[in-house]
Amino acid sequence: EDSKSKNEDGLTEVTMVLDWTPNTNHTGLYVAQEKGYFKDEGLEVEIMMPGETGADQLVAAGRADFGISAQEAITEARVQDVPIVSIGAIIQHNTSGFASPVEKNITSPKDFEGKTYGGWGAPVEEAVISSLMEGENADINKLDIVNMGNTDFFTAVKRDIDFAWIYYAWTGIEAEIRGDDLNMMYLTDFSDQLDYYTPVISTNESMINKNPDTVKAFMAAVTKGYQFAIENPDEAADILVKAVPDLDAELVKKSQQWLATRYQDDAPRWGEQKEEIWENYMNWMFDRDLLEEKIDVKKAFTNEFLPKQGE
Amino acid sequence: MGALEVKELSKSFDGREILKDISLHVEEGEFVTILGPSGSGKSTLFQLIGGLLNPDHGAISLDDDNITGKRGFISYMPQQPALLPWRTVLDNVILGQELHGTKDKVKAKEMIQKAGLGGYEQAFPEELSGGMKQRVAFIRALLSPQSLICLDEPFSALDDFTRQEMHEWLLSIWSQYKRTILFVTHNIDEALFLSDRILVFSSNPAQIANEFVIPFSRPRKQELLLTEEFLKWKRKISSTIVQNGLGGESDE
Amino acid sequence: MGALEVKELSKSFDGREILKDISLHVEEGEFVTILGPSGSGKSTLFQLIGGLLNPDHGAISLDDDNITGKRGFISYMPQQPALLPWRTVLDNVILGQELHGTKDKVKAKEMIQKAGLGGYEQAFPEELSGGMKQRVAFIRALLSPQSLICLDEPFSALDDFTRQEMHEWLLSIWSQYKRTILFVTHNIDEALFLSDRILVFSSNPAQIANEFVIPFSRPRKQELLLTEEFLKWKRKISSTIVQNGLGGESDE
Amino acid sequence: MVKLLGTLWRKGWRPALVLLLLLTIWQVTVKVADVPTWLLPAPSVIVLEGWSNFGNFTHHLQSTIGLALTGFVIGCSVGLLVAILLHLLPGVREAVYPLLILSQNVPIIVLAPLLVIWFGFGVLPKIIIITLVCFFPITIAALGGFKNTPPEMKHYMLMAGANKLQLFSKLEWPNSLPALFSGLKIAATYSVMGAVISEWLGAKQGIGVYMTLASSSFRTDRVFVAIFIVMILSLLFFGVITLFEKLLIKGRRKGD
Amino acid sequence: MVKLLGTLWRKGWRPALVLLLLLTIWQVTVKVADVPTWLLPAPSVIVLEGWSNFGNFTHHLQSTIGLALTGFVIGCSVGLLVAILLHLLPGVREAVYPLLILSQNVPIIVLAPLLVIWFGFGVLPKIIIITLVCFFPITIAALGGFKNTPPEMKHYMLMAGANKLQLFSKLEWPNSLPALFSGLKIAATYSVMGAVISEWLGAKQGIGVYMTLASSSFRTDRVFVAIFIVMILSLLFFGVITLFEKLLIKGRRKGD
Ligand SMILES: Nc1ncnc2c1ncn2[C@@H]1O[C@H](COP(=O)(O)OP(=O)(O)OP(=O)(O)O)[C@@H](O)[C@H]1O
Ligand SMILES: Nc1ncnc2c1ncn2[C@@H]1O[C@H](COP(=O)(O)OP(=O)(O)OP(=O)(O)O)[C@@H](O)[C@H]1O
Ligand SMILES: [Mg+2]
Ligand SMILES: [Mg+2]
Repeated sequence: EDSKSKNEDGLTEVTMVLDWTPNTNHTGLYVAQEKGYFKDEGLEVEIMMPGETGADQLVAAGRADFGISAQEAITEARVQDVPIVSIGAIIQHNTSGFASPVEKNITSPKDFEGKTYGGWGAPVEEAVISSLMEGENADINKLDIVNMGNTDFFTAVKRDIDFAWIYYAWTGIEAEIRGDDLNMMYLTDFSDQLDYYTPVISTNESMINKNPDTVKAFMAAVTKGYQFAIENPDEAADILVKAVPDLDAELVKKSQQWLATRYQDDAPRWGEQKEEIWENYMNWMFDRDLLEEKIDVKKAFTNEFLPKQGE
Repeated sequence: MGALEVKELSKSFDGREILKDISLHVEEGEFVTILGPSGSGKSTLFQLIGGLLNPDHGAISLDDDNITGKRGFISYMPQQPALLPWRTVLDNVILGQELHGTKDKVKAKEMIQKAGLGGYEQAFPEELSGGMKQRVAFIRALLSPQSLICLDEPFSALDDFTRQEMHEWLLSIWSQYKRTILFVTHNIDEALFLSDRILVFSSNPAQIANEFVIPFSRPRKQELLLTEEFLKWKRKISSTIVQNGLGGESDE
Repeated sequence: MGALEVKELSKSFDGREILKDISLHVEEGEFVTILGPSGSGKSTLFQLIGGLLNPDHGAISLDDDNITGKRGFISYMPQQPALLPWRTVLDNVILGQELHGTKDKVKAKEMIQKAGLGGYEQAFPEELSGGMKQRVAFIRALLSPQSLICLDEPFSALDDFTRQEMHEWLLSIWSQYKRTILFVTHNIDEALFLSDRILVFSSNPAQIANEFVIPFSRPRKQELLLTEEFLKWKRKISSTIVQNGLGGESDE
Repeated sequence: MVKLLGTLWRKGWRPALVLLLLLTIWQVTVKVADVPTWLLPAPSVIVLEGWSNFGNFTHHLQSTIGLALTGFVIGCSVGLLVAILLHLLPGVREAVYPLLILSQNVPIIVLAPLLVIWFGFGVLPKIIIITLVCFFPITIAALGGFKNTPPEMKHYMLMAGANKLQLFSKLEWPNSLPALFSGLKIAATYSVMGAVISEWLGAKQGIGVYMTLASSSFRTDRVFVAIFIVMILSLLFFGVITLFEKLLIKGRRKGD
Repeated sequence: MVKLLGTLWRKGWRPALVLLLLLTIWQVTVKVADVPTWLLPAPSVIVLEGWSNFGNFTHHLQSTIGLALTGFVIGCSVGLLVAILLHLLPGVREAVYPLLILSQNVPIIVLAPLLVIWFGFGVLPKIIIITLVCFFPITIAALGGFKNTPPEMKHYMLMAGANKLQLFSKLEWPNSLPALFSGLKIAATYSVMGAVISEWLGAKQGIGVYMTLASSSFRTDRVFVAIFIVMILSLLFFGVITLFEKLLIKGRRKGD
């Protein structure tokens, strides 16, 4: 039924493109690779970094079969008829938030007033911050929003910038290692609407239509990979470092420990996504003029390729 | 081989007439010199004969073949030596042959020797003095396969000492090979010493003002220059030039 | 003003001796010509006098001031015209003055006129023929403020027609301004026609082989060239050159 | 002016035709193969988007132009100054020139974060980037031009008693102008690109910002609008420099 | 060979000294001001890290060198071919040359993601990028060299009956060699940077990948190791081309 070609070992070749450089969000993939879960499922997986390209376009264009994406990106992409679909949430809850060195004394959105936020220039940032600030009757106009491009968090807060939006699992842990104390405000602390899935695993519609078995096999292996990472964070970290030796081992290990409990969290199984979360966030974006039109969230994600429980 | 016939040639640049109704012929084996002031259009005439320019009027034929606007039928030595700096003297000298398929290095070396450049075969042009370069360019023209050689003031950069040597040498080579030569110069001595016939150019626009058949017997030796007879001829030609009002205003 | 004294000058390049023990002097207002074959070291001598090169031995003084290795004390006209292509004829001509602070455009225009370049004041060098460029370079040298002018074969690129005009013109200017002139040429006619004194260079290494004091009265006219007397002098100098074995092997 | 337009027309119609041809091929291919807009928008879509959205665009444009111009001017001044210094001090040139060339192998984008650390997020680091991008072609071109002075002219000037300053101002400097202008043309187009790149390091507006936003919201058509604008802008810069060149460089034969 | 080393030493000691001085200043400043390593590592730290980690590095290095070389060779071949074609077909040149220059205003970094989308992750889009980066300086240099043929030489060749091919092969081509080599030198250093940039577009190994990884795990020292390696590599490429130039170009006076 599948149209995917097989190589001489009888394995189906698929490519997986990351959203950034390899990090602990991706551990499950590397575990599945190292432990042979992919091979067991008849897959030969190549894991790629996207560079500047952005995984979503690559996946949509069929240049890669799977990718790492995020709910907001997929929502925006679907508005432009870009045919990508989320097939599994890597982390159940949003672990991102606004971080600042403790010296800056930013403990609530109220404190954003008179400060400088360093972002990457997307309208969604202003929308999120303004919704947080509205909640505390603070004035978004008193916040200076600066685009800091590719500058990393630690560099940015040394200069001009007071707080930035980070993933705690990576940048936050690095701060712990450095002994820099951070004030962290998770988005989930403020609004359920902002508890969207990030990151997620994505594929394109043509894969779903033409090679559903490959997608299923892939997700089966990936699930096992993340399961392993949940149960053996230290060993999983070693696997990631071994696969990508240029990463900082200490950071990976600590980050892995922090994430282990958060991959599945309160979900019935790893990777499960709920329609209401998709619906909520889409509405939130639409209400704030971040979307030109509403999308059919049922087409944006699916749980269909996750292994059945106990499978 | 090498009889040249130029008929009623005219050429203008940007509306300014440079050559007007030039008719001349050079017989096989003849040595004809065109004597004219600077800027009169001598090089332009050569460019027309060489096919680099197209005449406004008139026709050029070589051995009864119409060569108007066709290139490669004459051997040429330009005013500036135009040697290729990345080629040795030897390789420069055979360039004219190379363009037509045949290379004769032995003969080339022989000629280099005769031109007083023995030992410089493997030198590059930048190692030569201005005069030496000009001589190399001259050998290159002589070695080219075409029967008519057009020399555009080839010795103007040489000192008179060497120039005199080269004159004699040129005549000796020419007597051996009997090629047809059309020569351009503004030096009366040179014209008198070398030619069978001299055509004097007027300027603005250039026309042929006078023609002299030079009766000196060949072979000619340097001493000729210092004879009464030579001086008489020189006076004769000079006076024509003065009569024609050439010289002075020619460049205004 | 402008008396030059050169004492036992020697210069070698890469171990090859070019000039050996050259001693000469030029008196105030005198016109001295150095006659020598190509490559004998005439330009090198000028570069030494001009301070562009330093001699291995010997000294140069101008009006009793030692100018060995010092620049800017002579006015100079090079073998190649070396006009600045972005300057008009007028601006080129006053360059030598400009370097020493004074500009006299009126005089410059006058001289341009006299050199037969009237109307070309605002032309750029690329619009001029080779000969015209050389004339501009010559005017530039004449307009420079130094008292000694060194001319390095200034007319070698001119045709004999114009060259003759320039000779007369040069002499007339010189008689008006009485500047000291050191002239380099390989043309015997030119040397004879212009000079008070001729120094003949031998070559390899260059030494002063002969000295002739030329007795022709001034002002000199073109006709002089075609007189018996002139021819006699020419024979005399030619024979010295032949005696000295100059000319022929000079470039090997 | 009429003559200028004539030249433009005479030189321009051929490239314009080829360009039109290329665009047509692109348009037809996209339409026939039914390529989705987010993958490769048709030229018509790009032009339409650019046209209808131009109002939203002007402030980005202004910001980038301002940045590019400032950077260009500073970069060229610095470049010229460096070239002159290196030329007049041959000892320093020998020591520094190879390092200059070496420095060009540091990818600017890698350097950018460091610039931010040292100079913050304001205009300064952006100007520095454009300056870095612009100054090199100018320095190289100017140095080449100075050095390429025909030896016989240099000869004459020295014999005539020109001092170092006169030699430079009257000979080497005017002689280098054609080379300098080629350098300026390169620098002019680089400056636009440099401005766009510098905006990626953090800016509130500018074509670079517009591009990033367009890309992250899957508006490939807008990315192309930005690319087109960058090209047009570069072309304009190039044209202005060429105009200056025409006005300034006299008495030299142009190539055929 | 000994002569070559002599030249290298004679030309090299001054820049080397200045470089050493700069490094020393850097080292001392960092130590005295106690700048943290993640902000700006001291040269000693960088060298140490590079040294001790060299084993992990070789496969990145090999990959980048391979990529740069392939791209360079293809880019130069394409560049030369284009230059020759444009030169021999003046009509085409007039139509295409302005577009070529225009094309240089498309920021490669903007184009790169599109290339990956269109051509996938293989070597192809990377080679295309390096080719794009390399071919332009070659084309421009070669065209300039061809055109710069002294008119009197061209004159002679034509009068002597040289056809277009002979004119090209015996005159214009050898005449363009010095210009061509300057182009090659530029292209050579560009190719290394091009390779690094192309690796940012998705690659499994290479200095670009190493750099990104280092940067995202906050290892500034490793970023600098990568920068240093890129510089050394570019320098090597440059040196090799210069060597070829020395061997190939004869009979022309070198600049002072
Ligand atoms: N391609 C051209 N376009 C316009 N004018 C030209 C061109 N070639 C030559 N001329 C003009 O034609 C005239 C004759 O030039 P030509 O070079 O034939 O003179 P010439 O007799 O060879 O002079 P010389 O002895 O100085 O070499 C000159 O006035 C020159 O300016
Ligand atoms: N800078 C230099 N280095 C080495 N050799 C040189 C240098 N300048 C001149 N020569 C050599 O010195 C000799 C004399 O050269 P110079 O230019 O002085 O001759 P010249 O008498 O002016 O000849 P011409 O009449 O051809 O101009 C030549 O053999 C030349 O090769
Ligand atoms: Mg001529
Ligand atoms: Mg000389």
